[in-house]
Amino acid sequence: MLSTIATAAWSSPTIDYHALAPEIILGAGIVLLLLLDLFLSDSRKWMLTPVASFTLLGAFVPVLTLALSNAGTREMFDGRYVIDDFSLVMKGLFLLSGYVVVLLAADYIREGDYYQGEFWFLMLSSLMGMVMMASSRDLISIFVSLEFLSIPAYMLAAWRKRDSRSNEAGIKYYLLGVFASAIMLYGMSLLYGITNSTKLTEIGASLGSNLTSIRALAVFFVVIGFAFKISAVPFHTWAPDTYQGAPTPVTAFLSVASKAAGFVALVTVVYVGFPGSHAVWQPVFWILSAATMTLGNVMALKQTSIVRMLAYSSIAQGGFILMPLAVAGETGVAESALRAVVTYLIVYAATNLGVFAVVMVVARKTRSGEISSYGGLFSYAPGIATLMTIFMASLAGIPPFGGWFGKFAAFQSLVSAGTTWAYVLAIIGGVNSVVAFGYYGSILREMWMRPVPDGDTSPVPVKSSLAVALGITGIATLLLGVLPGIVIHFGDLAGLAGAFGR
Amino acid sequence: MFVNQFLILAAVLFCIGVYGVIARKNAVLVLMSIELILNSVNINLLAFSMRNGSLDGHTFALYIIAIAAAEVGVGLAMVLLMYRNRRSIDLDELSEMKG
Amino acid sequence: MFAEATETATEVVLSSGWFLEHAWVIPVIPALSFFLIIFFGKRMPKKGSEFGVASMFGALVFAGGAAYQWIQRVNGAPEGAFISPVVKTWTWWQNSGVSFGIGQHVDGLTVAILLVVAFISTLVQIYSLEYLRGDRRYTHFFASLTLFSAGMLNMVVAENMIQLILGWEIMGLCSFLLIGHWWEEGANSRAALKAFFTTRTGDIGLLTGTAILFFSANEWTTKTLGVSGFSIRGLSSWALSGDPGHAAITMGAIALFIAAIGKSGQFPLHTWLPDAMAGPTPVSSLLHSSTMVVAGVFLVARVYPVFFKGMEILGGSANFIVVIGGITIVIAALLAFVQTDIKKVLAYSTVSQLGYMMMGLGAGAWLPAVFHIFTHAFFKACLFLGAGSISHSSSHHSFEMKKDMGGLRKFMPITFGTWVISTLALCGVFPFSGFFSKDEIIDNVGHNGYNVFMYVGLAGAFLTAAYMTRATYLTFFGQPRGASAGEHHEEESHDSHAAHDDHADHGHDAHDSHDAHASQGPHESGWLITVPLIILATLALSSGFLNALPFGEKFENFKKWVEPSAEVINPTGIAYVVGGIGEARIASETPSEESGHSKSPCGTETPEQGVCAAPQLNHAPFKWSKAAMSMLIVLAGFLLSLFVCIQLYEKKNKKFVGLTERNKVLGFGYKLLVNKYYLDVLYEKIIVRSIAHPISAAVYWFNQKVLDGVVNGAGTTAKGIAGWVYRNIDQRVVDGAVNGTGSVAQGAGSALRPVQSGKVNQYGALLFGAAAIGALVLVIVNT
Amino acid sequence: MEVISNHNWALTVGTFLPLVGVLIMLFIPKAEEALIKSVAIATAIATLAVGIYTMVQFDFGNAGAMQFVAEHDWISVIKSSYYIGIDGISLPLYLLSMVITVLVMIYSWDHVPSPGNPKAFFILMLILQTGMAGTFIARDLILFFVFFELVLLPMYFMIGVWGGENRQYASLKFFLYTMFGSALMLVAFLALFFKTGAESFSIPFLIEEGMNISRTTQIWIFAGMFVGFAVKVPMFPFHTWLPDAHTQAPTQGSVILAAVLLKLGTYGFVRIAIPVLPEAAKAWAPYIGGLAVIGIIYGSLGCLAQTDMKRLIAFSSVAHMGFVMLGISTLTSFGMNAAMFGMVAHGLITGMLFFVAGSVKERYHTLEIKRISGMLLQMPKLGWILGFCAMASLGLPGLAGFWGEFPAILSAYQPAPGLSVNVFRAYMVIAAIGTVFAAGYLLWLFQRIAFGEPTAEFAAGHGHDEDLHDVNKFEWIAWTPLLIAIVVFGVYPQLMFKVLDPAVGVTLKAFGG
Repeated sequence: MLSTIATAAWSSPTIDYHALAPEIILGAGIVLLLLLDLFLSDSRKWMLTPVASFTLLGAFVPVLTLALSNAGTREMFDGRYVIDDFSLVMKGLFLLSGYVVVLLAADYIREGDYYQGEFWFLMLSSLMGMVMMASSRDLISIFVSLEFLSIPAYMLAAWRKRDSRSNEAGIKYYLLGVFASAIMLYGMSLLYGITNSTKLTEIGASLGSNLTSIRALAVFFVVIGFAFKISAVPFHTWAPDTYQGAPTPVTAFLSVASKAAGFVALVTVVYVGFPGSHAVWQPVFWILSAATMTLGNVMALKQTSIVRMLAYSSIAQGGFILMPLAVAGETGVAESALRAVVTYLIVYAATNLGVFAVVMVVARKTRSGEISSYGGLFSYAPGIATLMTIFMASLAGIPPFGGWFGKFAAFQSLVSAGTTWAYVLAIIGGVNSVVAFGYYGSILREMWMRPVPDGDTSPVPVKSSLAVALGITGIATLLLGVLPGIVIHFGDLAGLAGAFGR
Repeated sequence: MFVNQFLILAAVLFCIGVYGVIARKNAVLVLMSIELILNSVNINLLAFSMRNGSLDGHTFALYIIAIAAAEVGVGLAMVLLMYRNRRSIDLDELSEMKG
Repeated sequence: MFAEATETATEVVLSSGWFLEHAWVIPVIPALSFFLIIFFGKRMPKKGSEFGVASMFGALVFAGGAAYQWIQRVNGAPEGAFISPVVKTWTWWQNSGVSFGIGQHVDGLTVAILLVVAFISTLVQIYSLEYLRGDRRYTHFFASLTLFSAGMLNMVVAENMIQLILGWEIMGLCSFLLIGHWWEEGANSRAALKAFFTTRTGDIGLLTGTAILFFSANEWTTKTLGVSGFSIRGLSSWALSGDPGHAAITMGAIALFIAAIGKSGQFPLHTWLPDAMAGPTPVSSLLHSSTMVVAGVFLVARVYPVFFKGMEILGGSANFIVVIGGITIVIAALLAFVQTDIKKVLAYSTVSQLGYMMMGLGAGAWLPAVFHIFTHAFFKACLFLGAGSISHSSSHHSFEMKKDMGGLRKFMPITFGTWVISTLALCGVFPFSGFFSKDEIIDNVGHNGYNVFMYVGLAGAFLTAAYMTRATYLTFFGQPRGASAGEHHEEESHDSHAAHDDHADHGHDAHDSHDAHASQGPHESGWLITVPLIILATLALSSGFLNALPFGEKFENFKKWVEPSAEVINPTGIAYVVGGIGEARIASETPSEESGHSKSPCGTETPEQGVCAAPQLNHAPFKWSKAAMSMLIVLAGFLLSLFVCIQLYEKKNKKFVGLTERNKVLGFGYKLLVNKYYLDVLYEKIIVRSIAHPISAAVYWFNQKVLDGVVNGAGTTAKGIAGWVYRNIDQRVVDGAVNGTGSVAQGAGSALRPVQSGKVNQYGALLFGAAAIGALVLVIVNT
Repeated sequence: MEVISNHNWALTVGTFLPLVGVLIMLFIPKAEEALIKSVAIATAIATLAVGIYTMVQFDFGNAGAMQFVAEHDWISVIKSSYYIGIDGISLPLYLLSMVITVLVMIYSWDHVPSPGNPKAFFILMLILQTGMAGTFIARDLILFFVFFELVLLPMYFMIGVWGGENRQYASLKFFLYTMFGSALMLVAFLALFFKTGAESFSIPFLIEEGMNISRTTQIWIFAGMFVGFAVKVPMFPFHTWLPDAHTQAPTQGSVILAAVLLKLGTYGFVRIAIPVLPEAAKAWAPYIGGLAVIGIIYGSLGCLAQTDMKRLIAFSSVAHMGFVMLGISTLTSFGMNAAMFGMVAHGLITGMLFFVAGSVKERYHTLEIKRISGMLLQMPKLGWILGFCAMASLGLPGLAGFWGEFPAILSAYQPAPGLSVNVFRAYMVIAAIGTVFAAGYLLWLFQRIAFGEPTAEFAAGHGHDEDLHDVNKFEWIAWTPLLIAIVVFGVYPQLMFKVLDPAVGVTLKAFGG
């Protein structure tokens, strides 16, 4: 068998630097941060923040140029690393949400007495992993980028070293994450064994649509790995604890970016890797979706801490995003399902980041994470309260705020499948969207209809960076709701769905 | 060839690892159990790689080993942190947040 | 078929005139003045009453004009021919492409009733100027009164059912306002509520009936006459056209008749009427003479063909209408005996008279019934106003005959005189107006073969005479009692408005004037009251001669002018046709006076060509013998009652004392003397007590307890059910289900929280457990 | 459906003008209350002016046709476009919403309920206005849906913030009910979209295509819409949010809710559900009719059981909308006309009743029927207005209510071909009985509140005298138009039937209507 190695001719891979530009810029930024962190005196550590943010924006520029240069899909390493519209959109999403997270974190980090340098470093590395994930089309690269984005995330969660909760959050996230990826790896190993390849397209080709128990097992385990990332019930258990314990900006980061990354991986694997074996993953996604949104909503109803409630809410949202995947295998649905997922992710990112921005703004004043601390917010901070209202409405899917269109797209692809199961899931989704308002509404109720708990109605100070974050997310949410045409253009990508062409 | 024995071995290791993760309260032991799972994966990969006569398996295994090392590094660091904070590495004590 | 009809027809243009063409203005005048009163009344010197009186007078003039020109129209046409009504419509509303009109349908019946209504209303308003002077809601009163008349007038000119319903309901509303005029007292407003609610219950029939008839008739009427299925003319002709299916027309007629029962206080829905006496006396007089309660009768008379076919009148067997009418006559009349409130006596007498009208209509005696509406209006209005005059000037606003009246003939001669005349009219004594209408009804009922009901009618006549005598006696004869004797007694027996003007804005003068009355004792009322009385009494005496059969044909004007002939006419209905279709020529050649087999096919079989507007009816020839018989009956009732009254109220003190004393002290030899009184005792105890009291008391009990109970009970049970449904179904079940789901979700939340135990191992276990289960399932499925 | 599109800007302006006002108001400091109010009212009046211009330009001779039609791309990916237009059915409701908004705002000038904050209050009302108007002109299902939902939040806050004691429960209930309905409605829309070949959401197109869907499918799709609309109407048994919402809502909220929001549901039936899915409509009609008459009787019984004036009026809405739904369920243009008229009439009358209730509450600080009495003695004008509205509401001929009620009952005698005649005739009789109940509870209410002597606690000289003033300036301004409209439409209904009738005819093409 060594002969095989000997005979394997070496051909140096061609590298498309334009295509790799985002990763390169990001990498450079990471190194730069590391060095600056080493050499700058603490008094001038504040410079790290602008560096981080500009790195992200800088990395976003080539994404744009790539998008505008309609050279179609660029492949590297014989199709194991692909830059197509889909990956570009997702990269853009990651980078921008990363930028917003920087805005959220800026003051938080500067005021917390922890090392700024490593925070930015870790966050950017994690983003790096996500950006790579968007392009990976090979089990190995997917695995690598998954860990690349996860490991720094573990550390970010535990970033407040001396805070036992943060610590707990980190460890739980870490242990379960590793465990999940271990199971996923086992599945991958089986896949490799069956198909004798790690390249998704080849796997897809050789898997075909005929299933054996072992293939099903392999597919299932791989799916589980990502189901963990998107905290789908019953692999969600880490999420609430971690979100609650981790620093708020990190929570925002996890609940938006890393969830999105999980979905990207999932979609990639499913669309490119197992298009044929939808007999396995469709029911799996159906169950996951139903369970996720139901349990997420139901649990959220009982929460008193806003962050924890948001954790469950984001779990539930994950369930909604899963809905279209449960029918993606039906003929002709793949495209609209993909569109729905991407659309929903974009809308969700904008809204949820906005929510966390508000949470941070309010927390700065009330110094409390309890829902009750929002009492009477409208009476003394109408602006903030209105924004929060918009975000909550959007999460609840009420027109004309972004969320409704995300849900609409999801329902649309479900109904377009037209199967009984699809309708049933749609009904479940509908009922859940009503239940969801139970807790979103409870926040609205606090803000509008309840008295101020401690009678302190001094105006809420809003740091400039947070203000910018609020502005961006708020406008985005509104715009996406009123003119969803914009976002759908990004979501309208046939790139991956082509795998279903057969 | 004798792939199956390897696979069975791997499966056994996998199960042991899983058992460890679920049953052990000691953080370090849990870490080790996870390593066990990863190694079972490696065995799988190598076995398949041998059978299929392609190098991807080996490559994959190498990546896994490397990353596993990194993971364990982070993991141990966190456990250390935990020990600093609460003078214990019993996972059951990590239930401040629940519900 | 039009073609044939018209070519053989030689058309003669009927005379018409401005008033006739513009009869629709008559209801409009008071309607407008209603708004004038509402908006400007309070600012006017006479507090708005001038608008009311003026408008009613205007309406009267117009009605008079219309009546005159109608008579011209009739006289201008050959004998026995069909005089087409003057119909006008304007689009009122449209639906599914069809437009429905509002307008006027003027024929003999219309003008007759218009005239009466306008006339009585005018007098009542004049009367009220005095009667309600100083009332705190003087303006409101006149506003409602005017709108009320407007409603009735509109109903009378109505071209179609919807317009008729409009007037009908407006009357209902105003009756509510008027009866409850002194709403400070719960009793009054409850009475108002009861009146509205009872009539409204009848209206279920009106709505349903209209719906049934509309949809059954619309096609035919549109095709044949080019009018909608609401139109009066359309419905009448349709009913006789043979087009309607039996079920449809029967159901429609019954439904409509239920409405009539409610409005006209027929048994068993008459219970609201006596309570309606809670209103001011002018209101009672207007309601009960010519408007509200007559509406039901008018409805039946208006679309008579529908009932004629639907109820199979002249079908040989007794029908719904005639039965109800008969029962009502007797029931009401008996009730009148046990009343001590003079207005209630009159109220029941009204009910009983309405019974006559219904019975007449039910027995095919259309003309006498309508004529009775006409005459009854005058004498009944006169009686009510008389009662009002008494309470106003003598009994200090009490209507209690036994407590507060008696011997008033000396004090108020005019009132007394008019009262007596009207009473005689009511009793149907020759030659008072009642005789010519009521007797005709009875006569024709018998003539048309409803013998049983003829006797009912006679019995009614007997009772009428009796109770009226009793009332008259108690009021005007004997010794003054109570208030009439000038006593002041406790407030509650007062008529409400006196009690209430105390704290009224402009009520003080009024109050003084009342004290004045009381202090100076019983006296004749002012001219504003007496003049209307006199006028009405005159008419009560004379109006009968409009249709006085005994004096031969030239006295049968009312018949000539009002009764539509049963000609087969050109379907266009407007053009008047001489001859044309065979049967019709015969009919027009020999006037159909002498009763017997009908010569026009209308009503009996369906015309091959053309349409009928009215069924062929018979008319009983006048016979003095029959008249004499009924006269005797009336006389009997009168005398008997008088005798009893004297025994009861004049000599009652001596009676027992004398008897017992003589029994004790003297012996057997004085029995004859005793027997004299023994006869009294016999009469009283046996006859009066055993017949009048038990029966009528029983009926009264039945009335108060059962029927009243049903009406009131309906309300209470409805509320009971409502309460239960609301508490149990709405709040528990329906609402509970909703809130339930919410709590279920909440519960599930707390139930699931243990899953989130916070223990890493358990998380791990869950994670892998799920994975394992899933894997297992997949393996099993895929092998 | 033929289409006339000139002045096609009018509708867009009329719909979105309020939002411009909102933008302006956002920059006015909270303290400038008078300014805020005037700006808001000015906006509303301007909007109404546009609406009236629309009416003037409206081609009444052609009321059946879509007019002022405008169409632009919106969400091209899902084939949904910004497609608006107005016809005889929409016009009255479109105007009604504008008029009501103006009047409500004028009323609010000195009636801003606690906890004050007129800025937010007026802004919400303007947003509501946009949502309501938009719903009535939308010709695209998605657009319709967006507007339909747009009214939710403002009303939710109006009830929840400015409402009574139990406001939070009520507002949440209102919201959840409606949201549940609209979720299913959305699914139904989507199903419709795909069953008609996923080509367009435009209603006219769907009307052409809809009848090709297989019967069973239609029935299921209709079911989804039914829930969505029935909740809004509200029909028994989806009505329980209504009494709570009405009772707790501030006067302005109740008025808008009763006058316009309830109509969104019935309008949905008339505009979308029935014309698009004729087969299903036929299949559903008997059940809708049944629920309608149940609603009539049930609502009336509910009224009789109430001790709270406002709650009584709320329940009466259930009964009245029952008549409307009965008319619709006959699927005849006769009944449909009645229903449309009934909607507007109910809007005017019940809106007015809620105004009165609000003023009563403001004066007596209670709505407990048994605590109030003899209002006519203390506040004759208010009392008689209440009486007037009661009469109008119980369907007295000559007032607007009658023309919604009577023809609806009438139409039930002869439902569309294919529907069971006997069933509907039974409905007719029940409905007729319902009118008696209506008379019962309304007069009962009037008698106890207005008649009699004032109760001891409110009798003169018990400290309430300064509160118990009669109708004031703003109330007159706000109410007079409604009162006049009630009389005018009652006396000359042709004014509205003329507009409705042709449009209804077009709507019912599928039934040979």
